[in-house]
Amino acid sequence: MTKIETINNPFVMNHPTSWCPGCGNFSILESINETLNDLGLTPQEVLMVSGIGQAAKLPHYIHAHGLNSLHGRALPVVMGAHAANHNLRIILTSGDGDTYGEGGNHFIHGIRRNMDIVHIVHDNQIYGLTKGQGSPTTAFGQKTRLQVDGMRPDPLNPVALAISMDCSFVARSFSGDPEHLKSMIKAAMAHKGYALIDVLQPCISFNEVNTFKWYKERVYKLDPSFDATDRVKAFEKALEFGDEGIPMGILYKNEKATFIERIAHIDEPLVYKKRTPDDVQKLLEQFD
Amino acid sequence: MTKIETINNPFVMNHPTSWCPGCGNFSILESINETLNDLGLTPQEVLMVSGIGQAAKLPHYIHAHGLNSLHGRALPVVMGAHAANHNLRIILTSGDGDTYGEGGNHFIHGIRRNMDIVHIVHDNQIYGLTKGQGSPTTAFGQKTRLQVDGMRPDPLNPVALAISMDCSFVARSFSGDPEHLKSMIKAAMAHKGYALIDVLQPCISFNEVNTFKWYKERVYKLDPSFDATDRVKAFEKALEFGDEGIPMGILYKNEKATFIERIAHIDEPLVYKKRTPDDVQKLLEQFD
Amino acid sequence: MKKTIMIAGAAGEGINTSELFLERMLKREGFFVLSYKNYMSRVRGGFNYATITLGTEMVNSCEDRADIIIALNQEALDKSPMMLKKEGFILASDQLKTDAVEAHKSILWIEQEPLKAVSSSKNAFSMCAIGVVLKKLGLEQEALKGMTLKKWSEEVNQTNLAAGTYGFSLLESQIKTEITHQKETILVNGNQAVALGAMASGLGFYSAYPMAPSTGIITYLAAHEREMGLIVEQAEDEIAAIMAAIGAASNGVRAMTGTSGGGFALMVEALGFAAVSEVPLVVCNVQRPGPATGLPTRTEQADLSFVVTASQGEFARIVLAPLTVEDAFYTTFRAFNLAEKYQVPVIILTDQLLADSTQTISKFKTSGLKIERYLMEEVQTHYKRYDFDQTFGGRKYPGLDDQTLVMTDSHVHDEYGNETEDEQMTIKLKHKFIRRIEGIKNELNAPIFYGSESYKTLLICWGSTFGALKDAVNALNDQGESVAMLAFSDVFPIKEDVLKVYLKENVNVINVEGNAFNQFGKILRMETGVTFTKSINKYDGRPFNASYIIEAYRK
Amino acid sequence: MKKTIMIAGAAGEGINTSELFLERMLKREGFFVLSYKNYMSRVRGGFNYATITLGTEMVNSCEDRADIIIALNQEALDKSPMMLKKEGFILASDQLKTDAVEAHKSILWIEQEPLKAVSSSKNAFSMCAIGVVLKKLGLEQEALKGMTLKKWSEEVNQTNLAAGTYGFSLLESQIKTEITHQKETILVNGNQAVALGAMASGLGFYSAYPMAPSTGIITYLAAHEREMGLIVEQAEDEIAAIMAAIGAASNGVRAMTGTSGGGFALMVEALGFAAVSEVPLVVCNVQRPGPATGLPTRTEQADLSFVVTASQGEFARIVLAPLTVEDAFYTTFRAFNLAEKYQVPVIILTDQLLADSTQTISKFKTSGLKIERYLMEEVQTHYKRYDFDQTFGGRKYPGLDDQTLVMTDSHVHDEYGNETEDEQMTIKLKHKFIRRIEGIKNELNAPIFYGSESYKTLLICWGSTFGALKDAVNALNDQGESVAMLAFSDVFPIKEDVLKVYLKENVNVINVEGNAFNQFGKILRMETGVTFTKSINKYDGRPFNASYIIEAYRK
Ligand SMILES: Cc1ncc(C[n+]2csc(CCOP(=O)(O)OP(=O)(O)O)c2C)c(N)n1
Ligand SMILES: Cc1ncc(C[n+]2csc(CCOP(=O)(O)OP(=O)(O)O)c2C)c(N)n1
Ligand code: SF4
Ligand code: SF4
Ligand SMILES: [Mg+2]
Ligand SMILES: [Mg+2]
Repeated sequence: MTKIETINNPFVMNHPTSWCPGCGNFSILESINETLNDLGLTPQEVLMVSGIGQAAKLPHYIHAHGLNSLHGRALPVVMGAHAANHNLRIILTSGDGDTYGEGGNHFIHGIRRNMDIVHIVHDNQIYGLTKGQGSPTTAFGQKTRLQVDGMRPDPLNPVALAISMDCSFVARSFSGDPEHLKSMIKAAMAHKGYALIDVLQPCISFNEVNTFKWYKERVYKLDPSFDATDRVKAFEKALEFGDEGIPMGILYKNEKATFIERIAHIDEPLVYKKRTPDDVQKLLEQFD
Repeated sequence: MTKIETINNPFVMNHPTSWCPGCGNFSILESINETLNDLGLTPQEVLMVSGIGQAAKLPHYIHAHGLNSLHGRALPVVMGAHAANHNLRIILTSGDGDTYGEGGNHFIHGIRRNMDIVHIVHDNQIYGLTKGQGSPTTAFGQKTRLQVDGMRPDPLNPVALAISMDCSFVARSFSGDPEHLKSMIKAAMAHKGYALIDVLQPCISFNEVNTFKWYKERVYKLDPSFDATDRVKAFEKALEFGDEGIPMGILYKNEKATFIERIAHIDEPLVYKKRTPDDVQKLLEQFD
Repeated sequence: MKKTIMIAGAAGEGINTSELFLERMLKREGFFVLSYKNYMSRVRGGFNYATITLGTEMVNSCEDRADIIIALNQEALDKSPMMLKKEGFILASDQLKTDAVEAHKSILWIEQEPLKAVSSSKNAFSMCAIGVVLKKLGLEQEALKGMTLKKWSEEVNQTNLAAGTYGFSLLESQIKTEITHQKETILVNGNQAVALGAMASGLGFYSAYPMAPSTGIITYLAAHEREMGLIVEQAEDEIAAIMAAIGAASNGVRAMTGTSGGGFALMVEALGFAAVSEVPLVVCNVQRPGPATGLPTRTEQADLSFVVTASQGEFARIVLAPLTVEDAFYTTFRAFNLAEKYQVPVIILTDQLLADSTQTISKFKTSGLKIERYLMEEVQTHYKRYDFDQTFGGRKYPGLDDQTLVMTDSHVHDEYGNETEDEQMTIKLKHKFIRRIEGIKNELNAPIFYGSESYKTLLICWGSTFGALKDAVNALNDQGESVAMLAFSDVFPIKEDVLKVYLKENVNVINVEGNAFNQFGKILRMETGVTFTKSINKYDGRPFNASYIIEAYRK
Repeated sequence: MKKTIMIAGAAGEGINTSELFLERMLKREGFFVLSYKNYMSRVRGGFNYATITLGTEMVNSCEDRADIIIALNQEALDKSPMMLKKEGFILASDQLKTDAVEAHKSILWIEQEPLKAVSSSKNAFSMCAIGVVLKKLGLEQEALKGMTLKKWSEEVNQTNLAAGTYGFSLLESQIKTEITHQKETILVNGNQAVALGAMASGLGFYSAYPMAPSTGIITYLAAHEREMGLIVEQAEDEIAAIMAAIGAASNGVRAMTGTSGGGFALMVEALGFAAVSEVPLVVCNVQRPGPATGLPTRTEQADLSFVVTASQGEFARIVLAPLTVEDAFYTTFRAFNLAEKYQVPVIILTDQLLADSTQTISKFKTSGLKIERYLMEEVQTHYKRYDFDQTFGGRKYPGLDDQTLVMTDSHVHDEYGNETEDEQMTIKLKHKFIRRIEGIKNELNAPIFYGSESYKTLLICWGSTFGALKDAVNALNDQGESVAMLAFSDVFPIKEDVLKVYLKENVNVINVEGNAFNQFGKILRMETGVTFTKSINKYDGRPFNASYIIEAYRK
């Protein structure tokens, strides 16, 4: 990223963030900004949606339409927004707690609908905004500000879960490798259907285990020969996490009809349809 | 099942049910009754918990402790009950809509805790009590009373999902094969940890596709040589559903520390611990 | 003339079909009807019944005793005498005849053998009974034509018709009732009226999770999704349902969700989100008795206090409780304009009584209705989505023009939607909400006054209690009392002086509500200071009827 | 004597540690302190401050202007003059010295060079400032010993202490304040007091989902889980949190959940479940400003109307709003006994002010407290879990004996817990709830009266507004007014005659609440018919203080 690109990028906002200096969130924000600009989109074509959390503040920091909703509820709000106007390019950007914790039910059922959106999860394996409780992805036994004796439940593996739900695009990236991250966002934007990118993101304030260094030492790029269309192989790969290495890249891809394509009668976005009270007259005849 | 067994079984209740004659629920009820009796348990040792739905009425039809909670919320209520008194044998019995729909978030996070309970899902692939809407397991394209043009989202595969969450015991059975079902319940009761049994159950009133015959023609028992400890193989097997056949049996098993075992300081059930107001005096010294 | 026909039996024995045929035939012959379903929360079995009350004028409320009962099984037969009017009679199969009941004079036994000879229908008895009823009411045989369903085969329809014709022949011909044919009427239930009102108002998106007694709304909308160009989505839970509606509404589409108490409870956080993000949202709560699972298929008016204050913090909202099936259409229509004008959540509060009441009413007039959107048309380079000076209107959504950017936010925010913790903005937001509430109070409909102008007693009701109370007021005044009623469809917010013009010295004020806690009475006391001298309540899960009110009044 | 010290800067600059050290040292020296955190919803940066108000008697409320401000950065320094009392002074690093501020007489510049020479601590400035403050307040150097944390290394503690000692040497010796040493006091905040009250009452299970400002409760409990033999569980969401608490409570363990507004909203359906299934449940809602996400780390009293009617249908509940940190302990203790006696949900309503206020108070006395369980000890072969005649007590849970079977149910049910749709049972259930409410009304605490016996004005408050109002009442009476106050900790249900004895002719009634909608005032009007002549409100996200109330009173 050079300064010149930033200056000419209409998505870049000069709004101070409330993130901690050095947080992985900055690089995710920049990667989104750049990718959107590279794709030649205008801010008016893009709707940034989030829940609540540190990650979820992102829509306030980017010059586009924004929808900062409730903790855990970004996916259903996206469903309505997408149904209303599928011409908008929707990027959902939120935290691991938001998406997999409070929002877990919407996550699994959101996948089933295959909306044509990009979902970027800032996975810092911790609750940041609430100051350091374990999240669904925090490792078993890891000590936190709340779990002083260590996490008791097993962690959730979001990419394995998504593959089990036959999510149409499942990728993993790392905020510490912006080039890779941008390539994933670009691929997700190009993908027709629900594209999940779980982005490993160090939280310098509350996660002392999963640091930049910890991730850096473990992530590796998937071999170009990796077949992302084989669901079982993808599942097997998705299980890799931790000291055995963390694969980055597109783990799984299965193109199928999108949410809007599954609704046979919808062509132009709902929001453009003209309606009048008289429209119901034809229905009233059936009540004779 | 012979009459004599029924008469001597303390779990059997002579309460009329509100299920439709011919419904698959009856055989699930009987299988539970018999298994509990076969295991030599008394009604006082057993707590039956459910959400809301046709399946969820089951605790009212069995002579044991009962807890008929809210739609979708049986798993968290079980968490509290189990934490309070882990001497009770808890069987959670509820519908597919209840468990995988409204209760989806509790389902994935419940698995992470590995409570030592048996969870029987009456999977009729439909919402019964509310008269025939599609459930999370209803097939894509299937027409229902609500989805008159067919289901639009992809169905959720509960056993694949559970395996992706590393659920410690994942089985499938069929209400039309009570012997198999009983063997699964018995194995689940013997298993230490969270044991999920997804039971295919024809709903004669609202599901015209997944009938007794439909299931009967497709289910087959897993080969005895099947290795249920291989997570990737289990996942692959779990994906089988429909015309290609539906495997029945224990798909996956991974013994690991249970919810209570993970709490190092808990030995006797919480409910038996004596407490007095003076207990906090030692803490007050820290506020000087 | 007012008569009530009851069809009683188990779920799955054809009560619904018989009711449908009968009410349709009666309506087509020019009668006004009002039918109501009284059913248990189960799919088969149990004891259920439908009542059809018919008259030559608009029927306001159902009766709890019938002139004719069609008893479909033994339990129904056993319970029938208690539910029968003095002069009424029961239709039952002769196979239910026992020594105990044989003596009962008011039973007309339908012989199964000859019936079977003319019809092989599994519903032969109920179809035959319909024939008897039609003859009894003095209709022509022609009317039996309504006894068909398109989705059934020609054969089934024929054998049903044969049973009906046989029944029609069983009685001597009866004296014909004089009825003026009602051309412009429709036969519609409360859930359908809400759905139709929403569509008339330009509904584009509806998301919901199934829950009795609100499921009828989504079922009706889904059946017409294609025809009307809607998206109707079954959500994974109620939280998703309301959030999706907010997502659609914030992007310019009129959107709604519907549910019943427990589902509404799950929507409470999102309700506050709609309020603070100023997204016009319409939520229909079809009340059933609580708490918790309560009585899933019964009726009660006990969610009012709850919906009036639901969600943390303070904001403007509107609560509308349609009085009748007809009102449900117009009120729902109005709800969307109000929501979009003030950018507030509007809650429509109906109940199982209204939802499951099918009524003959005037065909909805759409020519006078206008969809008003209160949008800001001009392009804005720095759009003040949350301008603190705007009490209503001025809304833009993404895509309304190709320049403006729109920020929708759930925090306390500045006028642009940026989150803020500033004291002054926090205060300004409150003041905006308070101004909105004042605006809304002045815009909402005043209560309907009905009854004796020289009333000594003023009965106050809200929502679906209207019909029964109206019949009770008529009856009481006929019996020499001097009573009047005030019916509120617009129940919140309430003007402090709303009752002032109606309160006179020596006038007793009685609140009539389908709950035990006098919820609306308390709200009126809170907002107006008026205290009630007496309350008439019903809280057994069953709807009010006129005779119950009259009795309670006299006590 | 009453002085306020303010520590201002960005999140992450050590405000919390300085506050902790200072309040602990002051407390140990025998001062009464009350500290409060005023912080933004972010992890680093922004503008935050803590105030510590100290006195030789119990400190009831914080002041909004300080005698001493420790300014940790430029922004803090710039804002300091506005927050300073007339005679106050500011401590700042000489590196912030500019021409503009140099002239300001009330700033004491701390020179960084000599300080760095004695201490390498990254907190050297704030530690040094603490030393200055202690000297200024006339304490002995000994007091500096409190400037250590066990979790820090010896080295860090030493270098901090060096900075403190250096600061102590900067001023001339000051006149010593006369203080009577308070032996039996503790220094505790509102969240801790709630947690301690719960544990004193025999809490066994606590489940919650993190949410400011309630997180302190679970954090404190989790830290003592092992020691106290509890199970403390972070749930996947608030619905799970409350359902788990119900699951534990229904199996005989005292259980609780805690949250803030948005989380409480998600618990609403379950609240009704606890009620109808008659499971004793305690829920603490630590209020923050709404609607929706609102102001996550600020304070408001705007959830009262909501929690009083939350959930569909009608049932008995209790709402308690502790007045002070001390009261939070005893009220929480009481909550569990009440919940178990009446088998109803009890909601404890605190707020960020109370949660984040650390106060010197008398050590909690546990000797007089008794855990009362109201259980039924006899074995029952057919246990009537829901005996309609039982207003309180009579509860059994699975495992209490080895014979009885217990059915817990969410529907309308018969006395055994079997679901029913019977009219009479439906009515009986309502009547039981109504009897309970009457019982509860008679058992709850009357409001606390304080002030002039010959009052012309009666100020009514609830919950945490108590402290500021008490100080305001004292000040007003000192200034020659005749005012008194009534403080409600037991806010719902309310007896109709609760105000009767306090209302006299020519007495003005003013409600004082931290909200804009006069929520408690409206509840009082609804329940008692009393209307207010004036209201004093605060709704900018910040707490009341005495001077604000006095000013509003005089307006
Ligand atoms: C209903 C509700 N519950 C809880 C919260 C409090 N809360 C805000 S953000 C958050 C978790 C943040 O974690 P994550 O989603 O991982 O985001 P991060 O801050 O780590 O980026 C929680 C629990 C809330 N705002 N709303
Ligand atoms: C919060 C809430 N939402 C909706 C309902 C209505 N409801 C009751 S049961 C049910 C679904 C039943 O389906 P399933 O769980 O599959 O059970 P089945 O009846 O098929 O056995 C629904 C939606 C409810 N009781 N509570
Ligand atoms: S708390 Fe963690 S995730 Fe949040 S901004 Fe700071 S470093 Fe980033
Ligand atoms: S509706 Fe279906 S699932 Fe329910 S009892 Fe009837 S057949 Fe069984
Ligand atoms: Mg996180
Ligand atoms: Mg089902």
